[in-house]
Amino acid sequence: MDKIKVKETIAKRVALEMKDGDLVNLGIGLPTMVANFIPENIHITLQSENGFVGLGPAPAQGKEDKDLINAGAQHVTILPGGAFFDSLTSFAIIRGGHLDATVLGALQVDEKGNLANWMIPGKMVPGMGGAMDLVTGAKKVIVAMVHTAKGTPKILKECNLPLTAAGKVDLIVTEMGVMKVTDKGLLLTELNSEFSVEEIQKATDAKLIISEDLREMRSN
Amino acid sequence: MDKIKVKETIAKRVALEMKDGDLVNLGIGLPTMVANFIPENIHITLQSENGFVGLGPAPAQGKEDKDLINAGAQHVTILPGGAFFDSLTSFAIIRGGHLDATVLGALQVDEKGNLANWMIPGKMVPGMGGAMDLVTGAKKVIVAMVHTAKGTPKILKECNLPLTAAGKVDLIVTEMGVMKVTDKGLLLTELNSEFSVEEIQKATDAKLIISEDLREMRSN
Amino acid sequence: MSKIISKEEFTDKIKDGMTIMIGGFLGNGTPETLIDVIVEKGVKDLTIIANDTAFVEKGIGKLIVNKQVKKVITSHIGTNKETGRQLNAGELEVVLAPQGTLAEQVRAGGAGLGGILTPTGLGTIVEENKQKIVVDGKEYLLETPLRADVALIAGTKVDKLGNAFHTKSTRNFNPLMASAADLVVVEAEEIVEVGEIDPDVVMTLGIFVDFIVRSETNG
Amino acid sequence: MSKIISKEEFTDKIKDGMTIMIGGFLGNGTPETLIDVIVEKGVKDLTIIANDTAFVEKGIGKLIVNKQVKKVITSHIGTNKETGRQLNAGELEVVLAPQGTLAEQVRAGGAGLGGILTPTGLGTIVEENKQKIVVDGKEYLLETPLRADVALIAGTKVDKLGNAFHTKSTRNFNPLMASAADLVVVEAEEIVEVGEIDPDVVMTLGIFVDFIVRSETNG
Repeated sequence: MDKIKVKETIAKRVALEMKDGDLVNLGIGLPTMVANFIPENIHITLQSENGFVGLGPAPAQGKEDKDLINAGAQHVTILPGGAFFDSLTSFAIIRGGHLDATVLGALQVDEKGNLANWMIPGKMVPGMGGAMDLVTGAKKVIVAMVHTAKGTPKILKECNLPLTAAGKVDLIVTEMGVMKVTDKGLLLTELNSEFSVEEIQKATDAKLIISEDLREMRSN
Repeated sequence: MDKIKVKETIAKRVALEMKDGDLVNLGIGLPTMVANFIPENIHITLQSENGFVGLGPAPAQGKEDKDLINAGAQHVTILPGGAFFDSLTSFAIIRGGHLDATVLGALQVDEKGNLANWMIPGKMVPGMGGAMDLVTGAKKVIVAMVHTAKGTPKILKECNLPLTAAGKVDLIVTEMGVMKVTDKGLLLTELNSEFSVEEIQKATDAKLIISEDLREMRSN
Repeated sequence: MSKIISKEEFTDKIKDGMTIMIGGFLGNGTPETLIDVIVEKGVKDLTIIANDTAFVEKGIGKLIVNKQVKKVITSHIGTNKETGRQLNAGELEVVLAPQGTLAEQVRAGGAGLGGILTPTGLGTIVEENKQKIVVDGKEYLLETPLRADVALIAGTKVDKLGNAFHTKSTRNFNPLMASAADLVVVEAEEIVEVGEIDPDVVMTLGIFVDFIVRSETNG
Repeated sequence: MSKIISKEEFTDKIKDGMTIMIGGFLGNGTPETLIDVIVEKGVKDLTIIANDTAFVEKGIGKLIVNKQVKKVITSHIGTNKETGRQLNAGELEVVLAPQGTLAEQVRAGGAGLGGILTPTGLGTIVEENKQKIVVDGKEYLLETPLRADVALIAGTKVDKLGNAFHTKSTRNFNPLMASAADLVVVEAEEIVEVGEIDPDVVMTLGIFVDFIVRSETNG
């Protein structure tokens, strides 16, 4: 799969997790692509942690509003029925359990549902931004990412980078498959037919539990 | 002095404590009257704890707005430059030290600056409403009240009713005089010329320290 | 799926023993129609969380007079003599909280906080049975979150998604309570189309609101 | 007494070593003109409290690039590579806080709270050196208030008393920071007469604002 196909595969599968009426926060990058693949009969509301709900698509070129950006500093729009608020209210929504789901990328994620996505000590320290609150507060935490970092597993028995939150991840979606975080470990519930169980296990440091109902990775 | 004169004497004297630019909360009843006596060259802004600054006078009859009351459920107005907010912000202002002064009545006040004004156990329990926050948060706490309860002292060595706040009162203004709460006790700084030092002390349970600069109680 | 429901549909949602937050300050910005429905239905043993118990014939006061309330968490009951009578007669449990503390507790419940530290109430009976915590050499009381089964709020102008604008002094506890309950019903003085309220001036977020009932009172 | 001052008068208020809160989110809703004045004056050893350090050529980023900052308390520095460089070189102290925690800390500073209890950061390095408090069987981190000598905020429309309206996503930290500093200066895109902003839509209260400076940037 080429890079674009990989990302689309992941975004399409994550989109299927959305239920009608959900309030959702999508992280910068790949997670943002999820919005493009929401089924037509499903209406979700997107939250932008810099201060609004009703996040809409990018404006047409030349129609950018200098006073309206998303959390990635991109010019965006607000849909009818949306509302603006301050950062305090934004994180009351996030921390208070009002988000049905949050979708983020990861540097590492492990079989206990631990997530690391905000720093590599001594190398790269972007900061956690809103990620710690999002992962702590959202009802469902979905990690959407490429399965490995150029071959190096990112899905581990135990994260060794500083955590974003402990034990909060519910679901991991990669181009290879879908893994659910359970008390017993990571349950592989869907597998992309381009890969074998052996291949996905090889690309994964944690031991995968193979679901008895293992099915082909869905895209619609 | 008749009742109206007593109240006016107190309200006029309290008004002299206000400085230009002050943000002030006036309690229900007598304290509200202070607004009528603010010197012309002094501009203060009044806060209403139910949710606005810029509290104005009562509207003309027939001009009442059902959506605009003060904390005593009376119809009022808002002055230009005022602003409405929710109860959270209202008490952030109050608790956060943004009020220059608060003026309240008391059931009892004592020489340590303790105030009791919200309940008489077994008899009357109106509740503290916003009083505890006001007394805790305002930069200056002024008790404005009739000196005694029908002859029974209200200014005590020690309050025996449940406290509104401990050690927060700065100044006590009654129709008899003005008393400052100091580390050493209550300092009588001004005396209404209609009363003698003996009379005010007799009406007061706490021992008054008579200021070396004791002056006549001011009214303008 | 419209959020607008009838009074009858609203009736079905209120059950004996529920904990209900009700917006308003001395009856200003209070959902009078919703309260009337509850009075009519006559559900019992309610726990009410509200700034005050308003007046005998207005707002939350009507629920007290009708003896539907077993417990009230509030900052002030002095304007409703029936609340005081029931308290003294042992018929009603009253938990009094400083108004600013009550606002913080409701917000904490809606914002996922475990509590807040306030200096208000130190040295008074409010501190009884509460944890004291020292920060930077100063003592504070730990006040814990409040949540409810239902929040009933009043909106001046409400769009069909539940985004509400509260005019003047009617805002008070309404936006806070909308964030802190499992079910949120807004009584709308005026219902408008989605998009008719400027997104900059929405005060209660539609994302918090489950149902909208048209107000039948006016003032 | 007008609150409107010139850039020159503003310059005099900023001194070496001050702690300054600056509103904005990645440069959106940031007082660019005030920042430019500080860059020009060249004061040193500032502690900056802000959501992020924006970009090398925009917002707070300019103060970092000009090496005027000794410490920054923020949630994100990833968009400004110079912040990361100075951090790794030991030239700049960076205290990272979760964005929601940072907002609560600023608000606590302005609202007279001793702190708030949040679940965010539990089980991560954010919990280091912090008190853990159990409420109702759940663990929380105690996060303490932040205050500043000066808060610099940006307003879309500001009346002469300092009441400010912040449009769209420019609101972010601005109203919070205005409550939590000894001196508050708002940079106004447009200055209007008192009364021209509807009291229902004032977002930053004029009672918090000491001075108004006219913005010279646009976008």
